[in-house]
Amino acid sequence: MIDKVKNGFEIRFPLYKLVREQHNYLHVKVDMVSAMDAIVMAKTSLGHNVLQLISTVDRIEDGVFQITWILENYGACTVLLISADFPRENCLVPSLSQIWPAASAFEREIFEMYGISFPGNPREGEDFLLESWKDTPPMRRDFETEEYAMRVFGERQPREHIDPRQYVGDIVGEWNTPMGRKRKEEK
Amino acid sequence: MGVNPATDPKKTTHLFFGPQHPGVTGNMSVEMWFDGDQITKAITHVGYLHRGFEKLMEKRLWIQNFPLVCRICVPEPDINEECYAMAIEELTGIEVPERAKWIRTLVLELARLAVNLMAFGGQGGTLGLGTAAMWGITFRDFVLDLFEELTGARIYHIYIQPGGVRRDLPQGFGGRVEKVLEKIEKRLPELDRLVLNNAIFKLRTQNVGVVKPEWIEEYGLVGPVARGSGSVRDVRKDAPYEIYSKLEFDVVTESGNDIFARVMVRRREMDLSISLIRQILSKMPQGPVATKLPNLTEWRVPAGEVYSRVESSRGEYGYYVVSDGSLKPRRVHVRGPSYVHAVPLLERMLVGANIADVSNIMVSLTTCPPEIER
Amino acid sequence: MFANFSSIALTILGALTWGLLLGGISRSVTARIHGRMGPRVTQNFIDLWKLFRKTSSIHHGGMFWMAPMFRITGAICVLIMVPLVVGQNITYNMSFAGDVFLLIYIMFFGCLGMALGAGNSGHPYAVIAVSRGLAQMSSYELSFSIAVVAIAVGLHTFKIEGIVAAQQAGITSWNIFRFPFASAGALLAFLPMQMAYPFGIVLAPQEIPIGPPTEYSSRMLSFMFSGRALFGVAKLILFVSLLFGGASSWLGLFVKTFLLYMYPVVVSSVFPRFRTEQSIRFLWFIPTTLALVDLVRVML
Amino acid sequence: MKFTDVISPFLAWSRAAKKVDTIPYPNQQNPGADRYRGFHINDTSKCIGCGRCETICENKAIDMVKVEGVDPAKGDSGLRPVVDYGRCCWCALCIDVCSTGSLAFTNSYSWVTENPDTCRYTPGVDQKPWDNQEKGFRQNNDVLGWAGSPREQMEIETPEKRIENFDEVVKGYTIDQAMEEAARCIQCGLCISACPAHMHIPDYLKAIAEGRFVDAVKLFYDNNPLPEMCGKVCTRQCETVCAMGYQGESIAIRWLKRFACEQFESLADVLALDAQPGEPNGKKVAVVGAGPSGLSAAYYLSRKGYEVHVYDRLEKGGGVSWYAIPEYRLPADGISKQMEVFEQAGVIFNYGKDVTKELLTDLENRFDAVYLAVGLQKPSDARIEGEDISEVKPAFDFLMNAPDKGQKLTGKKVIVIGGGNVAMDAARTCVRLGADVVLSYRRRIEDMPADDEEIHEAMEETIDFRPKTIPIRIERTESGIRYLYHEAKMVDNPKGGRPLPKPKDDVEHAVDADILFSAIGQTSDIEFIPESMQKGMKLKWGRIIVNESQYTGYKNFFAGGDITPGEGDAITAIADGLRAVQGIIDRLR
Amino acid sequence: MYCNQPPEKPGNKKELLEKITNMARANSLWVTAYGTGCGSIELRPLGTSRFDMERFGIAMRPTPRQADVLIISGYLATKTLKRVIRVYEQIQDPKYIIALGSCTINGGMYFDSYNTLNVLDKYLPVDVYVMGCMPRPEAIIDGFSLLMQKIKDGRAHGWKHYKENLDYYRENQKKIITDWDLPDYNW
Repeated sequence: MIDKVKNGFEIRFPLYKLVREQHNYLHVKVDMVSAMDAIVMAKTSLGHNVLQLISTVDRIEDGVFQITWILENYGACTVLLISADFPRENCLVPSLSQIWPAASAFEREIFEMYGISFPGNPREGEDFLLESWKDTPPMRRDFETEEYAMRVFGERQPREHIDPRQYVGDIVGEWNTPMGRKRKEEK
Repeated sequence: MGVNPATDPKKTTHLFFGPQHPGVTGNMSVEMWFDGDQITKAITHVGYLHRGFEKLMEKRLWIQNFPLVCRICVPEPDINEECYAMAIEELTGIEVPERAKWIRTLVLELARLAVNLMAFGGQGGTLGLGTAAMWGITFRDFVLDLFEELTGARIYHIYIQPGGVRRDLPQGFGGRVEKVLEKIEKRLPELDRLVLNNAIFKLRTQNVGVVKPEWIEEYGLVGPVARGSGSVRDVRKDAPYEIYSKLEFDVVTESGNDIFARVMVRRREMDLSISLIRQILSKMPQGPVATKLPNLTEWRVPAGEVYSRVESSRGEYGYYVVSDGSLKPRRVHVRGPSYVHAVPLLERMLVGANIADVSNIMVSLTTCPPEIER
Repeated sequence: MFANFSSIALTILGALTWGLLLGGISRSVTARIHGRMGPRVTQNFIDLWKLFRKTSSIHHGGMFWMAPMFRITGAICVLIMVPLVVGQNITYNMSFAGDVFLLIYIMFFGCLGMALGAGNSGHPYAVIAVSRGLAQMSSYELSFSIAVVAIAVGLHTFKIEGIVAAQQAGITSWNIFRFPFASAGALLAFLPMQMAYPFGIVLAPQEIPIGPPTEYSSRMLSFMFSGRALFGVAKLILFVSLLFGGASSWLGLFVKTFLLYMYPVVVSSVFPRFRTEQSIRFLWFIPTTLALVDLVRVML
Repeated sequence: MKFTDVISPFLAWSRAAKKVDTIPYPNQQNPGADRYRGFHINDTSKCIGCGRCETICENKAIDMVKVEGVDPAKGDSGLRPVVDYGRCCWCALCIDVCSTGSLAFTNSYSWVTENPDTCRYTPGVDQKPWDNQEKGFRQNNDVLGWAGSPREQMEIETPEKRIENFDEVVKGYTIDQAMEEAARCIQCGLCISACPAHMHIPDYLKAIAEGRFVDAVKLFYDNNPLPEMCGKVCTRQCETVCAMGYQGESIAIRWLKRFACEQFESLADVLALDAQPGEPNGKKVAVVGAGPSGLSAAYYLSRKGYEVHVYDRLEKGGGVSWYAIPEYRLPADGISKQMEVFEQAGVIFNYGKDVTKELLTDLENRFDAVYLAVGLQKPSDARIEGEDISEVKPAFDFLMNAPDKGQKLTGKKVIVIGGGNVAMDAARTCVRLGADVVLSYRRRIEDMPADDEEIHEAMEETIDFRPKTIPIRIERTESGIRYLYHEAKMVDNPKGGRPLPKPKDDVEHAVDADILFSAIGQTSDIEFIPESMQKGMKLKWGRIIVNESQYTGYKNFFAGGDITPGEGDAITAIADGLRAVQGIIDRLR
Repeated sequence: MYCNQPPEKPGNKKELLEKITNMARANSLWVTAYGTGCGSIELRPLGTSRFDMERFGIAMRPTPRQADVLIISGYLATKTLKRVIRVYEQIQDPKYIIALGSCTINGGMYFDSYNTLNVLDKYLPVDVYVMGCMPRPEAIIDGFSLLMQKIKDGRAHGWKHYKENLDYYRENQKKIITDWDLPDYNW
């Protein structure tokens, strides 16, 4: 079954990248331009007509958001994951809300969590999980949640914490050796 | 400027249903406009339980996420652990010992039984049949006692881990499971007589909250919601994990499309769970229950991406796990079945429904807000 | 005159105590079917005292304040107009003053006042509940009225005293046996009157938490509760007088009202709620038809 | 609507007559299950303060803090965990990873309070009502192995093969094995307190685990200029306190050190800029003895800019540790590899100089400071009748010139007396030369001072162990010698300490042999020190007493290694050298 | 009108009457049926047959107006906090708060989450804390027992404290709820 899907991709998108393949599971990566075509093809001709999930991975080191659409074929019970990279700056991803009504909610969440816009989604911008969020979209890698939490919410008592490794080193004089002082400064 | 007839303030009443509302399943709310008794538009509001799990998971070690994931679904935490552990096992190639697989399946089925008992009773409770809710939750408590003995906690078990389970079964556990099953089996007919053979319960649930079969693929419905509308999809059968391929069972399905059909699916799932637990107990092999893991604080999971699925009591439950080969996951995306059930489906189903049926419909979908919001 | 006033006061106080106690007992009995121990029997008194002594209380204007008063007034009127124990004049209070139509009117008036007040709280749930309640009331009051009319016509008296007196010739002379259809209709109407499931569409915590009293709190709520207790006892006594031959002794009164009080409790615990239109449809058709059968029989 | 559907709900009322399901809780206590994850308890005497619980806690609910009444000791950081119940999620990861198994959960579950600031407490130190609870969630390391795991096993030559030659017995880790073994480290740092030289063990294990072998070697050279030697023959006190050793096997710190050094053909190249002489400061230091202690002093002094001259009576550097240890434990190739580093660091070697009074006087005059690290030279007397027979020889002398270094063994049957590493080395060397060896030791095998691994390997190699044997005398026979002994039983020492061996009976057992090696230790010989100097120093039992910076008290003389009282192993000697460097720097400032 | 007046300062009542009233208050605790967090899962066994809190006169009330106790069952997301403040202020005096679980004390599991608050008593006055994650029903019963004891002793003054230090609480609340659109006083 999954071979048929794979064949479909080989014919239509010869440049696709195979990420993972199992007897009922296929993960392919296509470029951002052909992502929509691939999804439409999967829905119309490959039988994967159920949208399970739209997910995003922030690959900040490559400067891209990887969007993954997870499509299922209920009849054959196979899963198809289609990934594509979109540039991180002013990220615009085509919306699927016209094709699947369920996509709208996923896209609203991604807009809120990553700041990725889905032109064509009529309900984009409606509060979903957060309420009047003003900071960086929280799921982005450059958002530091602990720092934010400590700044905004604080904690009951400051942490009184001793690292055993440092503590032991200090009391036995690990750093008092001729070369050790320099090493400690490096640390 | 035209006024949307669904929300025209002159013709409709604007009402917030929840979050402080005894009829809502958990902490969520529905904003509704209704004309007389008929709802013309509904918007689901979630986020009251948003804890940023997915962000927190990126900040914690692979093993440290187990206490987190189980809290995503409060009534049935084990599926989260199972699903996450399966994803890690897929990425690392860790083998699960045979006995551990059986124990895991036992735990999953016990949890399914517990949550179905609560949902079954709760369906009565939401219609004012308090007795059913009292009984259902009490029966569930008997199962929780078993969990307490097995895992050390009533709610958050943190029992399943990559490569097996955390403890072996205690001495004589099988016998005590059997005892509880007998107790529940003895008392379930009482509950049946009260709920399923109840004229008014039927009146309130039959032909109410209809899920049309064509919606299943349109929305991606799963679990009892889909199976109540004639679907035969069950991950346990379609893509067997653990030892489901070695157990004998048929997928439960009903064709009523309405709330009553979904209640029936849950009721029959309980029987199925009981039968599966009996099969597991009779065939449980001996052996180790956990594979040795590397140093937990230095454990790097090989880079890769995987989507793992299990069948929860609410349907297919998926984890999309991305690893970049470091100590912490790169991304864990939880796809709970309530996501589509409570947001797009509920918004669609409520239009045209009676205000009295809102919580009825909501409970029949067993929407679980924590897994929508994470 | 003084004796009359003190007996009225005693009646009211006794009815309140009995009503709260009955409530407590019913909670314990309901707890048994749930398989649990249940609250103390005196729990309702504690609750009432606590509510009465809460230090703050919001209100939404005069009508809001009036609502429980309407109900209490209605309940008191019914109480003092119905003879409690047959033959003991001291319990007759003012029963000389009214006939059954006045009683029905007063009962309706109590509920109506309640509806007005609750509607004034401005809470949408209260408004929905009031509309539901009035709709339902119009249907069960109809069947109840027809049943009462059937009995009254059958006994040729519209005075409650007369109806009670007509039933004193042994158990077979009770109206429930003489007018079985009308009685069945009235008893079915008794369920929504006591807001028992399956007709408890007014106080539906899972649908419209919790209906008319949504906005009531503290002292207002304690009045509401005492009103409900009083009204409950008043209705019980009325029904005992109408259908079960009145009470010939204090013990008889307690036993009869207790048994009658348990009837909605028994039904309530095992049935879910109707939807509004289902409830109204049911009440329009079945009890009304039953009552009409007897009315027609009596007329013919 | 069916009529039965109206009637059947009423059947539920049958429940009202039955027993209630309620647990009347406060009146009837409902204890948690045997495995219940209740509140923390900690056996503070068992706890070593490794901080593993703190590391694994995903909520930062556990902090390690100083606790009154618990002092830091070797293998115990003196820190104890504080649990914040404003953070805890009762996941019990801390219990399952606790390296000593001291942390546990009781099955109590009820704690209510008005004051949220009281939710932080130190289990085991702060008194709590549940301290004496018997039941609760306990660690089960047999199932999980999170608290301690077995070592990565490396290849070891079979006994049959290895007695045929002098090749190394232990093959060493492969890269994957080493990285996995090093990754077992939990970075607690307790080993630092046990290592006399306080090497940066957690840091270099982490470097190895991450594949940064160059960094690892550089870290070795911070505190130890002889890492490869230590990687093979160190007494590894670090491993005895390793937190992983309580429930599993301690981390193979020694083998990992060896592994990291063996990754490189030349250590000098690896260190490159790190092993250069420091900016010359115009001061000169003489180091007497090129053993571990002398070499480490020389290396660091040179790196600090001193001009260092090393004097040794042998022809090569390395001292007795090197000469006397057989090839199968420490191959000679490594010597030159490590010596290159010293040369690169600018140390000047003067070999073949006998240490005499004249030399010392000369050094005293020519140098700003002198470091005496001459070690122990003279074998101890066995104090057995007949030990002056020529076939009775000190094992130490035999090993210094052992066959792998040119000497031949005369005779086929050998007796070795002693239970230390020297005895093992002598016995195993003889086995490799084709001899039948009997090893006689006064006490039990578990009392032997030699490494367990050494004893184990020696037993595998057909050596006839005769523990609990008290020597009587040695006689010369026609063909060779005869060794006579009593069998011993162990009696308690009235003064305390180890049990003493006493003859079991009067039966004299005898063993015939061609040659007997006595390996019962060495003593010092300080005759080379001029009397004037001896007067300035504090001496005890032929050893020089020094202060904490190895200063002897006489002019600018420092001493270290075996010539001063101490453990008598290489790593202690290196630690002495390190302290001496600091002492010399401070004194010459 | 009723919701825009500053709260009146609580006055002293007669001793004996107050004592009797306190007994009644302690034995009739009505709980707002608001499951704010995951701890509400253990409120169900507590409210149903197995642990049956009605034995102690504790009952669930569907509307805050009629309740005495607000149970904060675990973490509070900022979006929920807004509703919880509203609910708390709608409860009539005297009123009490029971906080369940670690999350209310010092953030618990979600101490570094960007959307859950860490120290509950900065925003609302808490009378009793119950340790656990989640606390068992038995522990919650013990929490109620402590609250009852406090009420009987006349020490359960969280609500008075809230009124007297309203400015402090409001300031903290407004720090988190950036789009404050509640009335300044809404009881």
